[in-house]
Amino acid sequence: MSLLRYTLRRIAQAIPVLIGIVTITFFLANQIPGDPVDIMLGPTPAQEQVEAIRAQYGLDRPIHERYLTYLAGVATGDLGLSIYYDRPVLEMILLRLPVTLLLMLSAFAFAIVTAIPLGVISAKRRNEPADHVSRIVSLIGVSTPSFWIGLVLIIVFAFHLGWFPARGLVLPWENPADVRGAATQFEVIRQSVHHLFLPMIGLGTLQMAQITRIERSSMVDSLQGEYVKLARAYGVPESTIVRKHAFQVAQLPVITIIGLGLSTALGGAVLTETVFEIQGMGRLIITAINNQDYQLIMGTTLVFGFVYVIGVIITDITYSYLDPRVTYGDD
Amino acid sequence: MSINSATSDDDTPDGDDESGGGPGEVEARVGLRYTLKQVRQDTTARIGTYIVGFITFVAAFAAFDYYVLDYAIAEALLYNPEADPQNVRRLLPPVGLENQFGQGVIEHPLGTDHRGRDILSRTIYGTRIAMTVGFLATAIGLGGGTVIGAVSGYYGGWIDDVLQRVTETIYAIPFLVLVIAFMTAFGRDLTFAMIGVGITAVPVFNRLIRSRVVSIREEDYVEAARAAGVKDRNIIFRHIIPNSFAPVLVQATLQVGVSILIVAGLSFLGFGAQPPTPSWGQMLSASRGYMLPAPTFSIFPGIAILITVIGFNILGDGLQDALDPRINN
Amino acid sequence: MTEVGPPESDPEALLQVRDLCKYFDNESGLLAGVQFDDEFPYVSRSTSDVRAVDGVSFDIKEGETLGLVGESGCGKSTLARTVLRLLEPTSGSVYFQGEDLASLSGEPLRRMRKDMQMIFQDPQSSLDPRMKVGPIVEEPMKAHDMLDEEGREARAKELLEKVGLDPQHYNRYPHAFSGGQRQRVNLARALSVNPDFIVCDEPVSALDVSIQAQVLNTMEELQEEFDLTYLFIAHDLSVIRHISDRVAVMYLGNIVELADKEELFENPKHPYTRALLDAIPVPDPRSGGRTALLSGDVPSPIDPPSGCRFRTRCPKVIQPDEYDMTEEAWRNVVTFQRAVERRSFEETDPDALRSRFFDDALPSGDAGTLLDEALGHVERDEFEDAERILVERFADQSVCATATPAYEVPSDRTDGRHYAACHLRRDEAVASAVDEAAVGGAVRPGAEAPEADD
Amino acid sequence: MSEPLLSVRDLKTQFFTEDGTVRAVDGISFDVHEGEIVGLVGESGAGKSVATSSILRLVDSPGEIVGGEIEFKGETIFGLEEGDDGELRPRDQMLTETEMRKRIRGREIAIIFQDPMESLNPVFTIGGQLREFIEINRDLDAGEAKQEAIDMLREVGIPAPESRYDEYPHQFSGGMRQRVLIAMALACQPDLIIADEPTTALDVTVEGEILEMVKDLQEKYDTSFIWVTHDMSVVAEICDRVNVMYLGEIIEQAEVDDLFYDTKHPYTSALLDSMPRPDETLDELRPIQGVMPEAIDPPAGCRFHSRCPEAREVCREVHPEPRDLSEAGEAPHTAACVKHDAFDVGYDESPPIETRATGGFSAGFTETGGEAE
Repeated sequence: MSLLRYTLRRIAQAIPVLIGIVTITFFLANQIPGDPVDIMLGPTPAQEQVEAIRAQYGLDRPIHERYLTYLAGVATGDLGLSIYYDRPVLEMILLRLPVTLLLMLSAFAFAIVTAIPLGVISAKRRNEPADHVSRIVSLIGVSTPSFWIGLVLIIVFAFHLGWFPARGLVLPWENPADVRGAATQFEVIRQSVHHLFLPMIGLGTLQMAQITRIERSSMVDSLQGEYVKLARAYGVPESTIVRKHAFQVAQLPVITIIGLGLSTALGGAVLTETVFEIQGMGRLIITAINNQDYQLIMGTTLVFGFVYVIGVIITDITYSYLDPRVTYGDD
Repeated sequence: MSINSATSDDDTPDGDDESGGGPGEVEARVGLRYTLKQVRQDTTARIGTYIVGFITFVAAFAAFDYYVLDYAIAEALLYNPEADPQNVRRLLPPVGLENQFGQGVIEHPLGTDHRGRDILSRTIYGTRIAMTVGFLATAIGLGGGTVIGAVSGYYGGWIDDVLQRVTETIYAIPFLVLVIAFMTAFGRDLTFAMIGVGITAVPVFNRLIRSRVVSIREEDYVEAARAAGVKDRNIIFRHIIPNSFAPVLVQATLQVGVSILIVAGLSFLGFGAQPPTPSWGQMLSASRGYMLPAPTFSIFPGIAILITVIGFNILGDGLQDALDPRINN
Repeated sequence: MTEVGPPESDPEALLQVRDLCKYFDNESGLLAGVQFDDEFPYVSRSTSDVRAVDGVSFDIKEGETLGLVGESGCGKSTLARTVLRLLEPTSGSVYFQGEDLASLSGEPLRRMRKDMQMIFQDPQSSLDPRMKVGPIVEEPMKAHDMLDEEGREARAKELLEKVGLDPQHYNRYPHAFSGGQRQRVNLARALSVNPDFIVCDEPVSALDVSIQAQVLNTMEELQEEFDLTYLFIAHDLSVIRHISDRVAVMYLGNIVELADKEELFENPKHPYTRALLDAIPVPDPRSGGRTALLSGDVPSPIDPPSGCRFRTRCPKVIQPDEYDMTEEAWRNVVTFQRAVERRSFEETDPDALRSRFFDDALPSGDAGTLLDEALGHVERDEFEDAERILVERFADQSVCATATPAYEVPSDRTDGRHYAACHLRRDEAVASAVDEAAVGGAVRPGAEAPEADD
Repeated sequence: MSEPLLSVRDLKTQFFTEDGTVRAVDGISFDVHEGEIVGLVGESGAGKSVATSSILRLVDSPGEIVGGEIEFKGETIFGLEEGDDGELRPRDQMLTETEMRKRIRGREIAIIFQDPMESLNPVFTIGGQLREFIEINRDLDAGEAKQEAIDMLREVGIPAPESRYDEYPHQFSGGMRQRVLIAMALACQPDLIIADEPTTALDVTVEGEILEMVKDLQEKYDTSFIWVTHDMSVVAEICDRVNVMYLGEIIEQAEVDDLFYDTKHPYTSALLDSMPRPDETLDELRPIQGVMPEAIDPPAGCRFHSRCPEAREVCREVHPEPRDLSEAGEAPHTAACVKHDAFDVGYDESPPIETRATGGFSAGFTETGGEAE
């Protein structure tokens, strides 16, 4: 099966999950106590005004009808109207999503770049000091709340040392005219990196720790494989064995873990955005909840789910690319 | 959080003490007594046991004081601002340090918060919430996941398909987002935080148990039992569940830590234990406004979370080493 | 196959297997069978059943041992599990004590299991590592409400002694036993409910030779003492020869030959049996080694060859009636055809190939013309076209491809019946279940042979 | 006879486990001459595989070679001497780890492992793996190595080697993978190939094909083999000389015909007697009673005495070193059994002992952990 077919198949398999996400989201949002109309119109609205608004947002129709309408809307890219912002939900999401994606990508980049060497060294030097250090670091990493890391980073590096800004984010592609203190695009990018640094570490530490742990145990297993013995018996230098023979096989579970870690990281993004006051998807969903803007709640929850599913598909495809056996007898 | 479950799924434990393939080693590797013996022998597992034991003791103390004595001990030992509203000392640093609000005092070894409450006592009382939520959420996840995973794995077919699609969907929404949406819908207090976190743990245990059941179902001894005419129910209870015990125990231990982390995050966002009930996440949330003048306010609740979760993680890792899933090889 | 095969249709037989099939769906999951194609209609649903057991029939008489031998992947373990109804058959019947197991399920099936037991290949994994030996042996008795607690314990101890273990070991865990001893525990468990019939799935192949012999001897003693009937599966013909009364040889989901042991070993009638016998190593440096080895891989059970399944590797595949080649010329054609299929040579020069493959005998006439055409394709590096000509015009025209063989031949050595699924036995057969139309159809070129377009 | 290619003297390899020292290989000596196939036969747990990995100095921790000499073509693969402080230390001539890797492993001594499914790396193509080993051990460039790899694949009977070169291990059957491993070994043009139970996992028909092929190729390339197996039939078919191992020791050593027709050690005869025969129907098998004891706690005296039908009191006390029992002019035939007159320890006068051979099945438990829960 070609990679293209595999991709299509994975996407097809994801469709029921996506519909499931819409369903869960819709019914959860419908459980929300209180009426959004109350919030919009204040404590004593006129009856006809209420009905007009309810009709406008389709709240007067039975729930199953609204569900089908919503499902159809999602399929065509219509996520409804945000009551709080008074703008289409999709528009708000498209505004905020790049921020969160940037944060996520940099966090994972940081995690992968640091974790893989750490894990490999740890496995290679098993039970030596380097291994102990790496294991303690990763143990602390998986045991620390990401928002607390954020707070500590702010206290130390922003307030105390003043190296990095404590809040906000600049997108690298923003117009220099809109960014304070930036004349050129390069300076925008520089500012962006500057702003991104602390949140990236805050969000990425957990992933880094998790990837290090799995990389280590996976490399330990791989280094004990028969094929490694064979390579040794044929005089392959130890460094090549680690870098090539053992490494590539060992990355397969790592990829799976990265895919699963997306879920944690997306949740972590909500916290990190709160800590660093970054206006991304995480803040958007909190704002939506605090204002009972349930179209926006549904929209953001949905998009979080979709982003995760797409991430998992991407990791699956990467996996199938690295493991020749997948195209053969998958499932 | 799935990471740990996947670790056991893939049979890639952090095995540290492989015997290296010396010929012909056989050893008794079954039973509860064996588990305890292994835990005693494994240094990591022992340290984990000590930490978890200590935290549990602290939590029990706090619970006793709260439910039985109505904070009598806390008030006797530590200063409570509400008892003396005239003389509130806010945002004091720990003893031995100094900040713009004054000098640390021995009555408040770790300083005071923005309302003048003692940080040490609030951190101690936060343990109660954390442990309760951690254990109960894990229990909910374990219960739900075991039932779904066992049924799904043993019967297979369409039952399996339907159940797996449903849990997959739950899994597809990032945990924290799902719990937030859930709590928005049903209620923002601790009970729903617990249930919500428990629900997110269902897919984790489901996956683990299902994969265990599927692989054990293929084991010859299960087939032998079937061939001998043993009833399905007895096969599940006599063979499958006892043989799934070790990885589930490991996962449950790790999951307690994970649940504590998620609940702390929820409290930080304002979901979960409502003030004035002391919880770590909520303390950290409150500390955000005072990070510049009183940074130590943010430090101690975080360290409490860190130590607690490390305790469970170390215990889980130690158990995993001690009860190597490759025992059947 | 219903007229002659099974070789016996003894209504008294303890077990009668009739036309049993077990196909596995190659893929699993809700959407797993859906394939995406690059061309319209883009999506198709594939059916890629693995035909692990495909139309097997045999009887087992009370008190005998039927040996079932075949290479790995031939479907023998699947057959064992399907006979015991651990797997649900795709079609066919298994009559045991007058009941069709294939139509039973649930509680009635579970009750039947009291009389039929199984012994597994892997002595390690067939005992629950978390159960003591005593409860393991008692478990089947418990399941069938035999005896009371004390009675079961007494019986378990007695059985442990019977199979050659110390009854004191009742309280030990399986890991404390060696492989051979675990297999004895397995025996004790199987015997606990006093069954009539035991399926033994490679019970000694995981054991060291010296231990194999111990366990085999015990199994024979127990058979005598408890009046057991065995279906004994193995890949090792030496073991089969030692333990069996009759032997069935399996290849790619089919039984190709079934006869009394002496008859089968001394007078094999199927080329596959012959090849297997020739391939067994003899522990004797003066035996001269093995001869006439098979070449090529076993075809995929997803799409097995038409007619005789062994024909793609058979050294004696029959010349299609439409040609009139000498035997040597035909053998050369077959060798060449298989070499082309396997792409096992590099040369493309027709003359070189002629001298390499057809040195002693070159086909003439129609066959010669076709061969020249194929050689021409090879010369132009069009291996696929060459392969198509050779396969379609030669291999697929053979009676071996157009008709499924099923013959009963007279026994030389014993009174038993001798079933051989090979068209070479057409003339000596005393009975046959071959579709004569298919055999005849192959004679006339261009005639529609329904099985031939597989 | 000419200088042996490989000479192993009194090799001892031990595993240091929590439960004690496992003496997996306990003082074995044998030679391999140029162009011969030497069998190393024994049941599982006899120490065959440890012996072969010791030759390449690839014993995994916690195992360690603790004594003996291994000489290969005049070079010292392993050898100890007593230092000034009385401690044993590696001799100066002993090859360093780097020299072992660069000069011996693959280049001079290649190995074929038992499990063809696990020995090939699942994520690299067959050709890529083959080419890499050829490049390392033959000093060829990538293009030449690839050509050599394809030629070698054809040589071992892989159909359409050009296209299969780019396929992955999972696309090969077990027999085909084992051919690939044989191609790998031959392609490096070593003087010695260690084949560690290479056909055990295969069907008889495939095994037959592979043995035939190895015999042909061995003649063609004149490579020596150490053929490790538990199967006497394979020994009979392929080996020139045979070493029979029991519990870490070589108990009999002879040319193959002598071993089968002039068997000198009771273990070897018992092994031969216990096998069912494909070519004749035997009424009853004569198994070896009991199981092989653990190498962690071998029996005193002759290690086989606990299962030996010919054991006498003296066997419990005297540990026999192998001795050459051949007549003058015959090929050497050593055996370690005191029943032969050459040992002269009073076997004939010694009373027979009750052994597991007569004690039934109940004996012979592995000793570890039986009572634990």
